[in-house]
Parts: sequence; structure tokens; C-alpha cells
Amino acid sequence: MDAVALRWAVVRGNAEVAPGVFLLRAEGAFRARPGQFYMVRAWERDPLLFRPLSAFDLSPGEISFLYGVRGRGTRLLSRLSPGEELELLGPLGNGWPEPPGRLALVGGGLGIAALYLAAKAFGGADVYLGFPGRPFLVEAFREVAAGLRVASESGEGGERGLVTDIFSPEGYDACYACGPRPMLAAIWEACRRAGVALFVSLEERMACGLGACLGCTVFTKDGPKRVCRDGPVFRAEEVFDA
Amino acid sequence: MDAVALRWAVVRGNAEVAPGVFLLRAEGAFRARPGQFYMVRAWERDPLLFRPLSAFDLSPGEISFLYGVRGRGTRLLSRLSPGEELELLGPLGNGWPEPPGRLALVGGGLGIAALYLAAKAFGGADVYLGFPGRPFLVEAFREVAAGLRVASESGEGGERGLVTDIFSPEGYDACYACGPRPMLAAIWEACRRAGVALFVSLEERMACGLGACLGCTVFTKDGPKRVCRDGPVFRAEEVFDA
Amino acid sequence: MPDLSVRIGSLTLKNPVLVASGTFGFGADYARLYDPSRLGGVVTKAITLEPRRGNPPPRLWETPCGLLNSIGLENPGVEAFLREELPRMRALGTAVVVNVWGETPEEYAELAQRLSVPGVDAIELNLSCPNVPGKGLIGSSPAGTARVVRLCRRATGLDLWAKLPPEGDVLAAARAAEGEGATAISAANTFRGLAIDIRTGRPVFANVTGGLSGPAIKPLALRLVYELSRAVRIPVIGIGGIAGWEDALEFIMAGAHAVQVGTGNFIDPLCAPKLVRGLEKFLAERGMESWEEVRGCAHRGGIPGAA
Amino acid sequence: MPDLSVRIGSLTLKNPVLVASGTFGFGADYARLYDPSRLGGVVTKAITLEPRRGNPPPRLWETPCGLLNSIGLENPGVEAFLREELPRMRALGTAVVVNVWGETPEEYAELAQRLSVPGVDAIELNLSCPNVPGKGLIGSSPAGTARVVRLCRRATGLDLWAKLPPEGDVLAAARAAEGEGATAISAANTFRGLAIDIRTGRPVFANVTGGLSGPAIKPLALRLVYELSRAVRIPVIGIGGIAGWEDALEFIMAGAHAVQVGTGNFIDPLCAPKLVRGLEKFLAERGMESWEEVRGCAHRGGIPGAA
Ligand SMILES: Cc1cc2nc3c(=O)[nH]c(=O)nc-3n(C[C@H](O)[C@H](O)[C@H](O)COP(=O)(O)OP(=O)(O)OC[C@H]3O[C@@H](n4cnc5c(N)ncnc54)[C@H](O)[C@@H]3O)c2cc1C
Ligand SMILES: Cc1cc2nc3c(=O)[nH]c(=O)nc-3n(C[C@H](O)[C@H](O)[C@H](O)COP(=O)(O)OP(=O)(O)OC[C@H]3O[C@@H](n4cnc5c(N)ncnc54)[C@H](O)[C@@H]3O)c2cc1C
Ligand SMILES: Cc1cc2nc3c(=O)[nH]c(=O)nc-3n(C[C@H](O)[C@H](O)[C@H](O)COP(=O)(O)O)c2cc1C
Ligand SMILES: Cc1cc2nc3c(=O)[nH]c(=O)nc-3n(C[C@H](O)[C@H](O)[C@H](O)COP(=O)(O)O)c2cc1C
Ligand code: FES
Ligand code: FES
Repeated sequence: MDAVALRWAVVRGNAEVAPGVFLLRAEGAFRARPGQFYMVRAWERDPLLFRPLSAFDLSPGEISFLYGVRGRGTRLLSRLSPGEELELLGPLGNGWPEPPGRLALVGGGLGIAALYLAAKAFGGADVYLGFPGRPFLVEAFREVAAGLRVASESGEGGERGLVTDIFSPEGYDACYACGPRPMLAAIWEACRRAGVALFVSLEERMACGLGACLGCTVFTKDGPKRVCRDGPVFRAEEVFDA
Repeated sequence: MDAVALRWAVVRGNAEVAPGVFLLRAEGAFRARPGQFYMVRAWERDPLLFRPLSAFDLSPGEISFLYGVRGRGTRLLSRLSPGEELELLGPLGNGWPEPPGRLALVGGGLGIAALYLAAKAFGGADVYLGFPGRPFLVEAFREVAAGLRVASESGEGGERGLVTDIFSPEGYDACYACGPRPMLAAIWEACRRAGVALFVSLEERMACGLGACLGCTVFTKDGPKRVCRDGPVFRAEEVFDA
Repeated sequence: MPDLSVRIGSLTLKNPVLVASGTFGFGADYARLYDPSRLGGVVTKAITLEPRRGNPPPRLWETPCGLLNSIGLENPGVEAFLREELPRMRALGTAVVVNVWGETPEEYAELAQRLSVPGVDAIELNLSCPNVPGKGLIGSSPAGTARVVRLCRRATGLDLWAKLPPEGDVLAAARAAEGEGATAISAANTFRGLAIDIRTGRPVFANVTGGLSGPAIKPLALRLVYELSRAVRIPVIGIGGIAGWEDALEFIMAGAHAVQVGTGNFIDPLCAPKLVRGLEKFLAERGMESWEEVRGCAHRGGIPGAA
Repeated sequence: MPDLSVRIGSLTLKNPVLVASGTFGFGADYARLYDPSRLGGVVTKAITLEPRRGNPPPRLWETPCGLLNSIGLENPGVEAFLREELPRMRALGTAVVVNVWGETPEEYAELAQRLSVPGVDAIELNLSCPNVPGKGLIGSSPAGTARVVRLCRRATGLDLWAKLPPEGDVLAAARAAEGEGATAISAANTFRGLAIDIRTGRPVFANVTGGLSGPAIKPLALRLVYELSRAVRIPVIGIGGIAGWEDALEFIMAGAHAVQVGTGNFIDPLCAPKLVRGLEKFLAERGMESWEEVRGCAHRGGIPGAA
């Protein structure tokens, strides 16, 4: 069983990389596998719970998170300044498996947060990113991707359209995807037809993050599974109707 | 009826003037009479309520509060840094009356917060301050007081003892006092004997601060009174058993 | 501009936002901050036949996102209310609802009768004050509720709002009130709670328990309003933890015709008028002209056309 | 060093801090953070005769200082529990209390009988799960409670803790449980609450209502425990919104023999062991050797000698 720790970390930076999207950097030596996440908080009792965020990047002495401002929790995170502290519980979840061969990483919107570390760790992967608005962090991905294609609504920073328009599973041994459910479903459709193994990272509301409360359960073909402990990464055939 | 406003003010400074005692300065043009207070907050819903604090000082473009860290609310206030904002509802309460002649101001502990503006506004008053620990802001009071005497437990910064040891009402037309209940009771005893008019500033837990909720009621000889609206300043014979 | 007005019995409120009994005095205090004519109505502090001085301090205790109070019905009595306060309240420019509390059903009826004067728009029967030493809650028994409403119904032609406690058999009490001619159900009063001062080991209030209000209780009050709005046909007025327009909207979606803001006034003194604006904006943005489609939509599969 | 231990029926807990059913799994998850042997005991997620998959997502919804849940009894069933989980739980080094839920009193009895094996220290009868579609709460009726406890009392020699809902006639249900041989009363489960998603106008949970837990309910649960500890002679175990040692102490002062931490585990995963340390420090600083003087002191005028 992996060790999990509850730690405080000092904020180093919290830059708005796109409207409502922040890259939060914090100090400390952290170990997480690609696709794992942390439960994050920087408040006392309101809101009550931690917020799950994927480890976006790790470097010696630093961890970073890429997050969008959605509600109260992420709004409070976005107000953090360097020197302030946040609480981190993790690393949590299974993370992406070791890739079996040629790998495509497909991310939609903030789903790209779960893929950067994968691109970095699993060298040689092609990366496909889709953005509803203006693309962000494309240059960072370019540095770690074997190939990179970007889709956006306006075509800015790449091609016009959805990430599902520019991605085809042909030629890959596996695809790892993270993003909104309809995007995952479309990619599953394509991978299933092409016979390419698809792994997806899911999101559910979480209370404990550790596997104890059964708040994040999804129903799969193999029975109920906890996104926080059995996931967040699942084989697509487990969670989508084939 | 006095106008009351709800306003945001930017913090200019928040210095710890003694262990656990802070002087919070905020920007803006405020008008309050000596002895009036503001309902203050710098948080969302936890804690739920504003905290009542006396206007310690006013100068053109600035208001300040002197407060001790007691619980959650004052602890949150103590963490405010310059540039951050606080919400102020006020000015509230009746404040000290115009003094009838020779005036003594008697403060114990953080009760001194309600007296500085009075010393400044009602020139020529003698000030008596008592501190359980090390005295603070004595120099500020010296500048505005006609006469100043200080008592503390160790004798540091003045005489050893309680403020009730160094204060005698003889020769005054009125005495205004703020501090812990036992101190007020002792001063009432002395003033009653000497036939000197005593006014005291009381504290009760408050929800609205405006007079609407009846949460801060004290029972007086003239019936129930609201500390926030009918007070916080009361004639001593109203609130103490003669 | 959408029409925010709502009809409760014989009364048309200009909007569904009222301020709750005991949290807004008689309106003058908050009038120093804003014009109460922006509100749908003001509910007074509970009025009793004789003046009462209420409970000794402390009367307030904060809890996580909640407030315990033990005010205990301090009020000047009906005579002084009619003489001193009502004339001022008539000038507020909004509906005046007088909250009353009696020791017996007969006292309620006497209050209702004496308050049947111009300027009083409705009477709210406080069947649920948890803070009177030695008194149970009339409103937690359907029979007690029925008796109070019946006697008051005979004593006055004014609209009668039955304000129920959130505990006990509330649905049965509401049906009993409806059966006896109540115009509306106000749901709910505070929940009975307790705090102990760990420095002394004693309950903080002389009366031991207090009434819990504020955002903490919102999910509980909302559940109650949802159930009540199905249990009775008369309008339900939602009360409990409303501190933003989103909260008010939840109550309306659960079936409330109107809402009352209590502790929300203390969290933000401008809470109530902000609610009015927020609700108006919501309707306008959705292109809705009135409350029809939204009120009670949680019972009908949601807002028409929402994903 | 004060003696923190407490006796509940035949069981001696090393300290009065347990973790509540459904919030700590079977102990292994939090064991990655700290050693559960520091706790007085672990209460399992509710076990049923057959495996259950529970309710569809979403199952959680945050409210001000509270948490609504609609888990719906997901669990592997008693057989898998005995085979897979119990052996691991025996190694935790603390008391193991198995929370059970049945559709009928007979199911409870069968569960109690099958769980009467080495390694199970007590059985907590969950008479109060608010989240099962179409099911009322057995524990809100004294007769239902009595019947469950009676059958279970015949089926097992283990201690039986009756876990009651916080609503309904709880005092009568507790007396009924005591009368039928329950060892302790666990008070309480979650309160029934509701949330509506204002974007859709629909209740957020498929099952409409959920159970409210967390600091928001603390004053309500504390009031209940205060009343229960006077209503029955068997120990009361206080549950509801405990998130710090001060909260736990309030419950003990109100008369609880032990407490359970539920949502507090989510607010701070180290909440429970911190509670143990905080309580120990409190007793030590006051020079008290045991819980005698503190437990229930709120009924007796407070801590002896406090101002
Ligand atoms: C394993 C995992 C990893 C994630 N990684 C990222 C990431 O790297 N970057 C990022 O921007 N977002 C990520 N999310 C989503 C992120 O957790 C939510 O956007 C966030 O919790 C919203 O909190 P809030 O207080 O701002 O929103 P609110 O809507 O106010 O939150 C209310 C409640 O809903 C929950 N919630 C709301 N949206 C989601 C969601 N999509 N998934 C889960 N819970 C939700 C919150 O946790 C909270 O309990 C991840 C989610 C999961 C489960
Ligand atoms: C009119 C008035 C003027 C005041 N002026 C000052 C001042 O200038 N400087 C200063 O240091 N203190 C002043 N106080 C006291 C100050 O309001 C409390 O110390 C403060 O509210 C404590 O809040 P907390 O959250 O830190 O403490 P907590 O104990 O956590 O507060 C819990 C609750 O108790 C209330 N409370 C606690 N102590 C008091 C108290 N003594 N009086 C009223 N309510 C209390 C809080 O408002 C809150 O509702 C004043 C009080 C009143 C009524
Ligand atoms: C300080 C205070 C005083 C109250 N006094 C009364 C009262 O006199 N009559 C009454 O019916 N309700 C009274 N209530 C209850 C409120 O009207 C309201 O029902 C309750 O607070 C729940 O709403 P909230 O959560 O918005 O505060 C009082 C509440 C508070 C907080
Ligand atoms: C996610 C979750 C799951 C729960 N599951 C159970 C359960 O299976 N059986 C039970 O008796 N109580 C269950 N409860 C209730 C808790 O054990 C506890 O009684 C309640 O949450 C109140 O305590 P708290 O405020 O400390 O959380 C659950 C509570 C939560 C939050
Ligand atoms: S969040 Fe608790 S089990 Fe996943
Ligand atoms: S604080 Fe509300 S009346 Fe004084």
C-alpha cells in the first residue's frame, strides 16, 4: 500500500494562465505517479471538504496544480499568494498504468491537468489537447510531447474544432484521456472501433479521498468502484457501456 | 437618527502593540463620537457574525481599532495584512455624553480602547489606566491626557496594583469607565460614595448591532436596554444595584 | 421586467422576500441602512399581551455557520406596540405582518382580535418559540395548532400565517392549521440546540437550550418546506438559513411562495434587498415573467428546458 | 497520566473516541495516515445480509459547515465482510464495532447472530439510515426499535448499541431500546436534509433527500445527547459534528460516555487521534484522573470548582 501523507506546503506562485485558470506552485519534495491526485485545502471550515486536484507537475522541491475556478473552493485557492500555506493529502489514486507501447494522451479543457506529468514521465507520447476557449500551457506540453496537436473553438493556437475532431486512435497501442464525459464517450467510441486500449480519468465529488466514505463511487461492470481509491483511472470498457 | 453605513475599508496596518493586542488601521473618512463602536468583519460565513469594536482613534482619512485576540474572530482579524479589506458597519451606539466639567477616564485592560478618542475629544481629562500585564499605548495616551496614571501588576510603566488602587473620584464632576465588570463595580462603589457621576461602557454579545435582534439586552432599573443601541454607555446607577 | 409579486391569501406582496420575526425589530433599525419598502414585507418581533423582558444574558451563541439564541420573547406588549410601533411601521411602505405569541389559545385569539386594526396586513401565529422557560411548543401538536388557529380565525378577519416549529409532526400540524382556516404556513422557526461552555461545564444559556438558526439549518428547513408544500394547498413561506438569493431560489423551487430572511440580516445587513435584486435578475435572465414556472419545479422534474 | 478509558457494557475502550460508521470504511484507509490503535474503537460501514451497491452519484453535497450524503448502504454483505474485512480489522488493535442494517427486525437478528464471532466487540444497530429508497426509519418508532433490539438480544451475547435517528420520538425509542436490553445508545445518525441544484431546479440526489452531518448539526446533536443521558441509564455515545476536542468535551459534559467522529475525519484526517490527545491534555491540566467529574457535569452545575 502506498504511503499517504498530510502535509502543509508553502505557496510559491499562483499565476492565472488563462481567464479563470490558475497554475499553483508549492514548495516541497513530493512523489506522485502520473494521474495521481491530492486532496487540497486552504481554509478552515467553510467549505468543509478538501478539493481533489491532479498533480500537474513535479520537480525537485516543487509540486504544481492546474485548476479552474469553479466554485467556492477553487475561488479561495485562486486568492492564495506566495508565502501562504495549503494543506495537501496524498498522493492518492492509482494513476495511469505503465504504457504498453505507442501512447496517445488526449485532454479536454482542464482535463489536461492530469496529462502533463504523464507526457513527461512516459516519454514519446503524442499529445492531443482541446480547449473550449483560448488554449493555455501549450508550450509547456510541446516541450514534453513527442507530437502535439491542439484544437480550439476559434482555431486559435491550433486547429478549429473539438479534440475529438483531431484525434484518431489509429496506430496507437493505448490512449489515456481526461476531460468532460461527452468527450470521453466520443473517444471511447473511436478507440473501441479501432481496438485501441483506452484508459480514462474520472471525477466525482469526494469527502475522504482515501477510500473510506464511498462518496465517490461509480458503478462499473465489475461492481461499484471508488474513484479516489480504485481510480481515478479506469479501463474505459469498465465504465462505459460497450 | 444617526446615519449608519456599511463600508469596506482597506487595511493600512495591523501592529501587535503588546502580546495578543493589535492596533488595526484602516483607510477612509469615518465619523464616530467617542465611545461609539463599529461592527467589524473580515471573513465570509465562519464565524457568522460581525465583531463589535470601539473606534479607538480617528484621523482624517483613517480609523483605528485596538483589540485583543480572544477567539476565532479576533484571531482572523489579527492575520489581516495591509492591502486586505475589512467590512465596517457603523458608527453604532450612543457614545460618551459631553462631559459636565472635570472628567476622569478610567480604563482597565482592553477597556482603554473606548477611551482614547474621548481623551482626545474632551480635552483636559485625567486618564487612569490599568493593565493586567505589561502596559501598552501609554505614550499615545500621555499625549492627549491632561494627567495620566498607570497601574500594572508588576508596577512596570507606572504603579504596582490595580487601576482601582490609583483612582479616586474626589475632585471630579464625572467619571467614564470601561473595563471588566469587577473593575466597573469597584469604581461604581467609589463614585457612589463620592457623589461623582459615573458612566460605564458595557459589553454583550451582539448579532445585529443595530437594535433589532434584542440579543445584547441588559436588564436595567429602567427596564431592558440594548447595549448596541441604548448603550454601550449607561449611567452606572441604571445598571448596578445601588 | 419580470413581475416579482406573489399572492398570499388576501395579500399581494411586491416580491417574495420578507424579513423574519425577531431579527428585524419593528423595521426602524435597518431603515438606517436601506429603505424597507424594497422588501415584500416585514414580520415583527413576537408580540405578547403583556410586556416581557425576556431571558437574562447571554442570549446569543455562535455555532459553526449557525446562531443559537435565547431571547425569550422580550417585547413591549400589544398595547405599546399598537401605540408606539405600529404607526411607524405603517410608514415603512411594505406589508406589516405581526408575529404573536400567547400562553394559551385564548391569548392568541385576544392578540389577533386586538391587532385587527388598519396597518396590520397579516398575523403570524408563533406556535413555535423554543425559548420560553417551562413552556412546550403548541405547534408541535396538531391538536394544539388546530385550537389556536380555530380561535384566532373566529377573532379576526386578517390573514393568519401559522408559524410552525421544525420538529415534531410538522406535516400534521400544517394540515390541522390549513383545516382551521390558516392562510399560510411559515416554516420554520429555530431548531432546539445546546451549547456548553467548556470552561465552566455548564450550558451557556440560563434556559439551557436555545434556538438554532442560520445557514447551518438550511438543508433541514428546505427539506421541510419541500414536504410541506406537498402536504398543504395553502402557500408555504420558507424560512431557515437563507443568506443569498440562491438559497431563496432553492426554497421557491422546493415550493415556497415567499421566504423570510432571519439570521441572514446579521451576516449581511443588506442581505434582504440583495435577495430581491438577485431573484429579479434570475427571472430576467431566464426570460421568465413570473414565478409560475419556477415555484415548486423541484417536484416536477426541474426548470422546464434545463439540462 | 489520567486514565482515559471508559466502560460501555462489557467493553472497556482505551479512550472515549471512536470513528463513526460510514466515515472510516473498515479502518484500512485511514491506517495509511495513522495507527488506529490510538482510537477507542472503529465502527464499520453498515453491513447488510446481501451485498448492496448503494445509490447512484452524486452521493455528496456540501452545505454551510455541513455535508449531505446519499450513500445508501453500499457494502459487500456480511459474508464478504466476515471473510475479507474482519480479519484485517482484528489487526487494527482497537475495539471493532460492526454497524448493521436490515430491512426487517428478523434481518437485524440474523446479522447479529452471524456476526457473533471472535473479533467483533459490539454490534451497532443502525435503526436510522435516512438514505434507503422507499424505507422509513425503524428507529423513529419506539415499537420498531423495541422489536429489533428484542430479536437481536436473543440472537447474540454481544453488546448491542442502538443507533437512533435524531428526529422523531427519540427519547421514547431510547427507553424502548434500554428496556429490551440494549447496551448503549448511539446518538445520532444524520438529519434528513435537502439540496436543490438551482441550475436544473431538481433535487441533487436521486433519492431526493440526504443525511446532514458535520459541524452544522453539532448544537442539535448535543441537545439530544443531553436529554438522552437523562432519559436512559445505559451509556450514551455522542455523535454529530464533532471536529475538535472541545466538541467532544461538550458531549461528555452533556453526559456522553464516548463519542464518535464522522465528518470530522473528512475535515481533518487526523481529527480522531487529535481528539484523544486534546482530551488527555484537558484532564491532565485539570489534575483529573478519570472522566468521573466531567461526564454529565452540565446536569450538575458544571465542573466542580469552576467559576
Ligand atoms: C481525482 C480528481 C482530480 C481532479 N483534478 C482537477 C485538476 O487537476 N484541475 C481542476 O481544475 N479540477 C480538477 N478536478 C475537479 C475539481 O476537484 C473541482 O473542480 C473542484 O472540486 C470544484 O470545487 P469548488 O469548490 O470550486 O466548486 P463547487 O462547485 O463549489 O464545489 C462544491 C462541491 O462539488 C465538488 N465538485 C464540484 N465539481 C467537481 C468535479 N468536477 N469533480 C469532483 N468534485 C467536484 C467539490 O469538491 C465540492 O465538494 C478533479 C477532480 C477529481 C475527482
Ligand atoms: C460595544 C463593544 C465594543 C467593544 N470594543 C472592543 C474593543 O475596542 N477592543 C476589544 O478588544 N474588544 C472589544 N469588545 C469585545 C469584542 O467584541 C470581543 O472580544 C470579540 O467579539 C471577541 O470575538 P472573538 O471571535 O475573538 O471571540 P469568541 O469568544 O470566539 O467569540 C464568540 C462570540 O462571543 C462574542 N464575544 C466574546 N467576547 C465578547 C465580549 N467581551 N463582548 C461582546 N461579545 C463577545 C463574539 O462577538 C462572538 O459572538 C467590544 C465589545 C462590545 C460589545
Ligand atoms: C435573535 C432571534 C430572534 C427571534 N425571535 C423570533 C420571534 O420573536 N418570533 C418568531 O416567530 N421567531 C423568532 N425567531 C426565529 C426567526 O424568525 C426564524 O424563524 C429563524 O431564525 C430561522 O430563520 P433564519 O435561519 O433565517 O434565521 C428569532 C430568531 C432569532 C435569530
Ligand atoms: C458518508 C457517510 C456515510 C455514513 N454511513 C453510515 C452508515 O453506514 N451507518 C450509520 O449508522 N451511519 C452512517 N453515517 C452517519 C455517521 O455515522 C454519523 O452518525 C453522522 O455522520 C453524524 O456524525 P458527524 O456529524 O460526525 O458526521 C454516515 C455518514 C456519512 C457522512
Ligand atoms: S472520497 Fe471517500 S471513498 Fe472516495
Ligand atoms: S445586537 Fe441586536 S439588538 Fe443589540
